[in-house]
Amino acid sequence: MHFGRRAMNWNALLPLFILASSLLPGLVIFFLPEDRVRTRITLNMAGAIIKVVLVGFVLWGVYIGQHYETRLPFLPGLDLVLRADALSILFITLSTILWLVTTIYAIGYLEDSPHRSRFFGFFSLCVTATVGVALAGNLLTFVLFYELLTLATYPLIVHRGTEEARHAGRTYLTYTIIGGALLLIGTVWLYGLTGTLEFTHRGFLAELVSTQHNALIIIFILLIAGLGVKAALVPFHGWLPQAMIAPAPVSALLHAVAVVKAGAFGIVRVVYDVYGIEFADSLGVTLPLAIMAAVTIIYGSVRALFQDDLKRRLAFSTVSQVSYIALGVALVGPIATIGGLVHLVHQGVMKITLFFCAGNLAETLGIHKVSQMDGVGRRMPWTMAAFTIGAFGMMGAPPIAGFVSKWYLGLGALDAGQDWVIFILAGSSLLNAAYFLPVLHRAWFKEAVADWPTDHHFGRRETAWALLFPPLFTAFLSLTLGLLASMPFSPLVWARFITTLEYAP
Amino acid sequence: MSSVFFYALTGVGLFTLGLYALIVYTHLLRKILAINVMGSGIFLLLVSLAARTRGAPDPVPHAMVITGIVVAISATALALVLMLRLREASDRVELPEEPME
Amino acid sequence: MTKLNNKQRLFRLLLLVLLSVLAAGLGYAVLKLPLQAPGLSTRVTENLVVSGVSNPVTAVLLNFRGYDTLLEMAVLLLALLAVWSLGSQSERRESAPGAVLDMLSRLLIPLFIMVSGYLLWVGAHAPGGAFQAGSVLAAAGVLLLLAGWRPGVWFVGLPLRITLVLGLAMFVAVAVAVQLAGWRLLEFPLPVAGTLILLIEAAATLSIGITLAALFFGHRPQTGQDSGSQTEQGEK
Amino acid sequence: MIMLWHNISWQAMPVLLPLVGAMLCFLLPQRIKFLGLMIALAIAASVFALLLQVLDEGVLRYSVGGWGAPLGIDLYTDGLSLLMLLMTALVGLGISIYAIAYFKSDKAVHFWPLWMLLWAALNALFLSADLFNLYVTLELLGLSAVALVALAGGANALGAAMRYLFVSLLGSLFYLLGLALLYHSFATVDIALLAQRIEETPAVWAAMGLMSAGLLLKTALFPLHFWLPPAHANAPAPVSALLSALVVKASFYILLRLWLDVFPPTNSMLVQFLGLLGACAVLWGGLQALRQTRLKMLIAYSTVAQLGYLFIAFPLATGMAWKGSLYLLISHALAKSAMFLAAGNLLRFGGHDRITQLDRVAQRLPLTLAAFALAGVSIMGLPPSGGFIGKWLLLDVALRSGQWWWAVILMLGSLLAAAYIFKVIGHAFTQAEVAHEAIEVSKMMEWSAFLLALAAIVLGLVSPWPLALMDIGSPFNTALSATCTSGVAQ
Repeated sequence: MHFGRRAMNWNALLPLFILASSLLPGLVIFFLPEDRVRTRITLNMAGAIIKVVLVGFVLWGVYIGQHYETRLPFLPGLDLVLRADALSILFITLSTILWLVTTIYAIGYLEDSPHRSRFFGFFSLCVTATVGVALAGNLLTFVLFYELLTLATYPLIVHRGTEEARHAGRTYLTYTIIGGALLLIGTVWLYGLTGTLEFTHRGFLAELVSTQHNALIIIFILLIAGLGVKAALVPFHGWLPQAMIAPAPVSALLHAVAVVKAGAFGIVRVVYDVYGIEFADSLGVTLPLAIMAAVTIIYGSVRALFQDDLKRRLAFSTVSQVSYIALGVALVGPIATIGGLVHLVHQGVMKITLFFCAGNLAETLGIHKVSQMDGVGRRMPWTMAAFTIGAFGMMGAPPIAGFVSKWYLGLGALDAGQDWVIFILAGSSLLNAAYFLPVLHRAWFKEAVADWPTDHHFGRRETAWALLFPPLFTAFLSLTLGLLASMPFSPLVWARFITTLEYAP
Repeated sequence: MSSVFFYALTGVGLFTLGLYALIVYTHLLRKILAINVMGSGIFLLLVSLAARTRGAPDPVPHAMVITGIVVAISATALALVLMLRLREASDRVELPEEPME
Repeated sequence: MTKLNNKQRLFRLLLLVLLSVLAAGLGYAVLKLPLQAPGLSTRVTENLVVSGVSNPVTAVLLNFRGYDTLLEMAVLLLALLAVWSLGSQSERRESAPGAVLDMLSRLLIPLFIMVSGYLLWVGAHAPGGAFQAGSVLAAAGVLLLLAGWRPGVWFVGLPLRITLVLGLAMFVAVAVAVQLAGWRLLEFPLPVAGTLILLIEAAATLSIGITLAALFFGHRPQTGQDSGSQTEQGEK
Repeated sequence: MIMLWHNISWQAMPVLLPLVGAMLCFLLPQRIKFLGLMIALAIAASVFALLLQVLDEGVLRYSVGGWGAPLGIDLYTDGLSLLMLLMTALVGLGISIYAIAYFKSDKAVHFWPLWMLLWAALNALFLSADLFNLYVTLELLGLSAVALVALAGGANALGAAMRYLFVSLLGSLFYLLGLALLYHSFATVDIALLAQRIEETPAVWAAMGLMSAGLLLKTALFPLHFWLPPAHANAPAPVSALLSALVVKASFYILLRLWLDVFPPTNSMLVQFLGLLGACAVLWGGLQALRQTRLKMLIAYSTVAQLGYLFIAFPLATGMAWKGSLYLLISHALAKSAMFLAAGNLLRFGGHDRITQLDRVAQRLPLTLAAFALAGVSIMGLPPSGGFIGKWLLLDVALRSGQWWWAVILMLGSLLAAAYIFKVIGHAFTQAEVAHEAIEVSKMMEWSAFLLALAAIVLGLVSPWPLALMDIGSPFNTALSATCTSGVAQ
């Protein structure tokens, strides 16, 4: 019996370490009693910081052409593969940095609320799963962590334990479990046809005989449906607004880092590294995907217009924004691809800012609805400043990160000869403005109401520093990403680098 | 048709008869008896067919039947006592109609 | 039997038809069996000389297929354990034994015991053996119980339990012993085969007799209950 | 000592040890818990020793008494039987540890001897190569199982036990009649010899029908499952666990042996039919589980559904499919026992098992809840877990051989499983209002449940070992596999 004992050198272990840096603390935290606050914080921060360091190391390594790959035998003929390639680096860096920030935020946000050990335990599992999704080197591994993500996020969504929360949790599961089932079927079927699931640049299906193309199209539909659930593509988006019931850090994580991104990232993987963009195009499956994304973009924005609940408004905005990624992927052309990939990062940074701010308003002043935000800008200037940056970024106003992605998407669309997309982009930008500007107007220019729903005071600061620092940092980030878009190691440069790999020279 | 097969067929008959009784009758004692009738039918079949030899019959089925009988006794004893206890607990000698929620 | 409604009658009719089809099929299968079939009789007779006994059935039971018999002793013990685990009945109506029954039992018990002893011994070379002997012993026990006898207090504790497991214990002991001595599990080397088998059978007879009687009794005998005159009487 | 070590064949030990254990427990009730644990460890050790022996000697055939088939009885150990033994040892150990804390001494006196005999029956069954010997083990198994169910006491348990007894006896009688026909046709009851001598005579078809029917009844394949839920739900927790985890698998194991080795390769009509019944079981069991209001009933119906999966391998019938279904069988054993033990904890703690009122209970016993959840992951077939491996293998075969409808059944089954498992887990997170007067649950009971569940997960990460073990003696590439695959290969 041979169980694949390979020489495990440092490079082969690094991906495992990156996983372990959040998995192990998480497992320990589960068994911590509630009152061991200090230990828990130490574990969380240590894990997050170690992960940042490791990822930084890998980032540099990949840049200078190192190979990081862990293989564990899992099924007959199929290994679990963790590999750090350019694409995974893009996602993993984003999630790692944002996890660090979110951890700080969550620690401040959940101060002396019940079940914190449970919360942070699943919180760490959730990030582990996300990193696993990012590092997955074949579709099987991807599915594994994708399902793990579902299981790890469910307890976070129902954390509050109200009847409403449980209902939201049930909806979330109904969508994601069914999605997972579709994804699994597609994966197994694909394996049956090809005998491999290894992600490879420009795909591994192109050489299949044309009699199997119909099967491949069905599989593509299955996979995209499975991934579309988490990416909240219309009509699979139903769970996302409901999941707003979760605590703010969770929503931040769900929307900016973990769940929706895992879905979007999966779509990128399937189109580029499983089917290969040219082959997918020849199958004629990219245009429907693009249209689906376009519909989602408009639909999400329109629905966002009519939400008074701030978090729900942001949720629908997410539905719309994440589809930019799918759109960029589906438009066959390098420039659009760059736009889509870079948006994966930019949207994350900007959206998490907005959710942090929403959380601050709720925590500090008990504000949940847009209609309650009159004059809040004077009460919490820093928070609202960050919010404003995020909002303008979403609209795509220069020089904020959002502008870069939309710019490339637009150019890409023209380059790919899909001019109609321009109208989609323009329309969605207008809609973005239509649902963000009123908020800003209320916050900055309306008279403040006499008293807020619930007013907590934090001495001279407008709110606890643990709540204030994260949004400021991410807001600053989204500015710099926009201003210094073409510095080395910027997402844009990295996205260009990936694109050169995915398109035949 | 040799007597061997006559007995064997009788065995089959007993088996089916017992099966019928087991299904039809509700009283536990009848069911227990029915099971025993089925068993006897099988034993009859085993030993009768063992006589299809020249000279002494095949001893192996006889041994099997003895083993079978002991098993049958044990099962019957357990069944009877179980029936008594059930009657004490629910003063009824039929099986509960619907599996309870 | 209560009056049947039509539904039940229909059901029974269908069942009857179904079962007769089954019976017909089985009968057909049986009739298609070869008219002549030596089975294993020849092999048994060939190996009889090295089995340690001259009665083929006993040879099969205790030697060739001794493993079955071992497990079967376990089944018997299990039945008793199961019955005892069901707890004791609240109260059982005892009919006072009449003079006739009492007298009869006094006469028959010794006879039964003797017969069972004979059956045990004869089993080696003629029909008979542990199970026949055991059941006769059991009959004696049942008769005693009917006659109102109850085991003595001293007996119902550990001694009774030991008697109950004796058959299985002996079987397992021999099985392991021969293996430790370098033979196979339950392999009876010829010189001692007869003795070993008789040893096992003797133990088995006792256990079977007591077990069956105990099963008839229906629950674990309470220690220190209804002793008195009958106890002594039973003990001679 | 070393000498001894070598001339003892470890094959008989897994049978003899529990027998001795049963007698000791019966004779010395005052030391019963200590004895029970010691014997349980010894049994596990002996199985492990057997594993080592098989790993370095390959398949073992041991003729008891030195006679050899057809005159004597043979013990046969290949990868398949070894896996069943290991599964039994693992689950049995967990249940034993649990039972020490669970049973008060009055019940313990009865539980341990019965459980030891049941364990002996299981091991004997997995080791035997002789159909009549298998009959005896079946009876030993059935009677001890019935007695254990009745141990709970009360009208419900006794009624369920009575029904279970009739079902078990009926199944055995069908099996015995078929066996009689086989013996009188071929003058042997040894599986290997029968496999050589078998011909397609009416008697053989009759035997096939009778034995299959009897064993399917004991395995509670839909629609013959009616007896299972009450019996499994009303028994004491450890008993429910070992019934669902082990006992129903035993009759399936015999069925598998018969169909793989003995019976002539059938036209694929019959196997399709078995697969169909399996599919019905998966769906019906799942729906019923979803409808239940009591936790133990839910788990019992989930067993009905999970047993259905095992039969989907029959129409697929390639080596991989068998391995898949066997993998599901083993991981179900681990997961389901963990679930029943967890349910036992909740029941002991809250005094009831009404699903809608589990909230506070669940929050006070996080470890138990974790056990239930992990077991649930395997039952749902989500990665990484033994259930996932099994499901993957079956899916793969189904789609490769173009029988996509089985794949659909598998997925629907998983979805249903997810539905009824999260129906339970959902309540664990709700803020509890209803307070329960809590009875303390011993750590032993919590940990044994948790470790069993963990084992079901770990099984999903070490698949190369079990899969390699299954190949020892290659029980799966047989006539049945051959014909059916040629039947469906496109």
